[in-house]
Amino acid sequence: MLWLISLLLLTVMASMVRVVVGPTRADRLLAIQLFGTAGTAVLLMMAYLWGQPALIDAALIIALLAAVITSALVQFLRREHHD
Amino acid sequence: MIEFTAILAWPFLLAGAFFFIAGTLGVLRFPDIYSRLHAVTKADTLGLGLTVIGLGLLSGSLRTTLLMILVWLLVMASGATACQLLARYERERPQVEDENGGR
Amino acid sequence: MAVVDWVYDGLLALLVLGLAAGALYSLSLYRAVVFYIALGLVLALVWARLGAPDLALAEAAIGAGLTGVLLLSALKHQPNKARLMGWPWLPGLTGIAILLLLIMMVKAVWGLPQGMAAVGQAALLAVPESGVEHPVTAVLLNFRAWDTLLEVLVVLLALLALRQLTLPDETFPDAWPLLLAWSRLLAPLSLLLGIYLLWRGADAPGGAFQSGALIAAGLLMLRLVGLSPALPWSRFGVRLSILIGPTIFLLAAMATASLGAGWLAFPPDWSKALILLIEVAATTSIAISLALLVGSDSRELNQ
Amino acid sequence: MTEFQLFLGLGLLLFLLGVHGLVLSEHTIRRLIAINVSGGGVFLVMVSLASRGDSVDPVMQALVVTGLVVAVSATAFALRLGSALTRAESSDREGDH
Repeated sequence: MLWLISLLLLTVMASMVRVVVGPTRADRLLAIQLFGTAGTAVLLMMAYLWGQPALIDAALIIALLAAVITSALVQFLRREHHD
Repeated sequence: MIEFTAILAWPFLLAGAFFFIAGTLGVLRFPDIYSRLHAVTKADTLGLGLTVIGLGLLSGSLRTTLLMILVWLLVMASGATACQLLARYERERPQVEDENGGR
Repeated sequence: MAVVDWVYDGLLALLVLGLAAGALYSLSLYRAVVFYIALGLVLALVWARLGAPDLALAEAAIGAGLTGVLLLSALKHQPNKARLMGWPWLPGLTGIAILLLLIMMVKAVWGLPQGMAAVGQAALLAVPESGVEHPVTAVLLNFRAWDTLLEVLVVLLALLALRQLTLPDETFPDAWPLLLAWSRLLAPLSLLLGIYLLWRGADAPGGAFQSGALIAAGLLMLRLVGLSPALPWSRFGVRLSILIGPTIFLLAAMATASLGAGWLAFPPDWSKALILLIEVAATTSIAISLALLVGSDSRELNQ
Repeated sequence: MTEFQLFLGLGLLLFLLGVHGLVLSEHTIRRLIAINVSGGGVFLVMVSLASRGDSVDPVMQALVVTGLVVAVSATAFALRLGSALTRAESSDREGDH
């Protein structure tokens, strides 16, 4: 199980390249979405591995707030073009 | 019985990890933003779903499994919505700033 | 420790360092903010790794979520390319100073003995008398309730200080139908999850701060898409909900001081009810205050 | 070296990286990010010190939870102060012309 978690962390690390390279703002935000999904999976695995059910709640919060951040950012970016 | 579900669980977990890798490869290799959106929001969501099934089989507790399925539903909805929102933002964005540092 | 532990811890550490470097040294400000949000997410994983699920919850809600929205909202009026300090010798010089500091600090902490500090052990032993079962909640709202009271006051103070500034008028473009529908779903969900965390806080990780931050995120979401009206300071209900947390906390402190054993020393029979009351009031105040701190404009705070 | 020392060292490094970034940047948002990064380093040091024993020290955890809330309040206020300053400066400049 720990190897699987390490593998997921590795994919997260690889996708950091996309944040650096871009090229568009949406690309960088996409990386956050990916971080959120992979982070959720890692937390769920940790919750099982160490018998910590509270980490499932943390995964739930991360999933929720990744959604809030994406939506908020779209509004902020549109505001910039707006005026 | 428990051993049986454990054996059943591992293929799901491995398949989940495979889809996460596929999603990341897509993000790194696909040529434009729309296909990259596709890669993250579909492949990774599927990967999470398979992981949830695997962990649910391993844990064998109904409450935990239901909570994890809730997480998955939320990520699924969030992925689909984020994909649409970002794609629409990208389409409607004034294209001028592409060249001169509007990023 | 097995090899896999090292691989896994090492990957986490590398991720933290890489994301921190990205947040600090990226040339584009937007990129720096995105890196910072990702750093918050990974720190939540680190807290989970170190066995502190309360912190994982708090970091996910506050460190990554609210701070992220806050930094993104501030990007508007800023020039995008922010240059680093121009003096050529500065990076190297500070680098050397930092390295020396690192050596000194490592020397200071490396030899610390294993095992938990005496305060922590005492706190763990006293948990059954506190009225709640979860040690962190017991520390926050019983043993060191003073800290928490002052902390609620710090949030209030930040909000009062914000009122002294002239804030800009924020207008957002009309939200797309999909975004509207999504936030109609997301905001109640964050309220629900917030209440769930508050309720869990008595015997499992969770509690007033995490819950307040989540509810604040839901309020902000409604605000950004234009679904919720402004929360002006002039309205009585808004002021009441901001002040109710500190007020009830202070009243409890005064009541325990004059009737009981001393400031915020709860009598065991009452402690559960008192803690619950304080937590609900504090959550309300923290939620509204954080939402206003992160997303308010002149219509809300300047009038 | 144990895992506790690994994360302790990581926390120290993160704190000092933040300080380095703080010294080098002259932009309000960057400075705030730097302060928050070093804050994260401090929290990491505290939590790894708390996890020395068999279970995690609840007092340290409670301190870090309050620390997170204080950090976000202070950051919010500082950020608003910074953008108010930027606005005031730009309106001053417009007044000169």
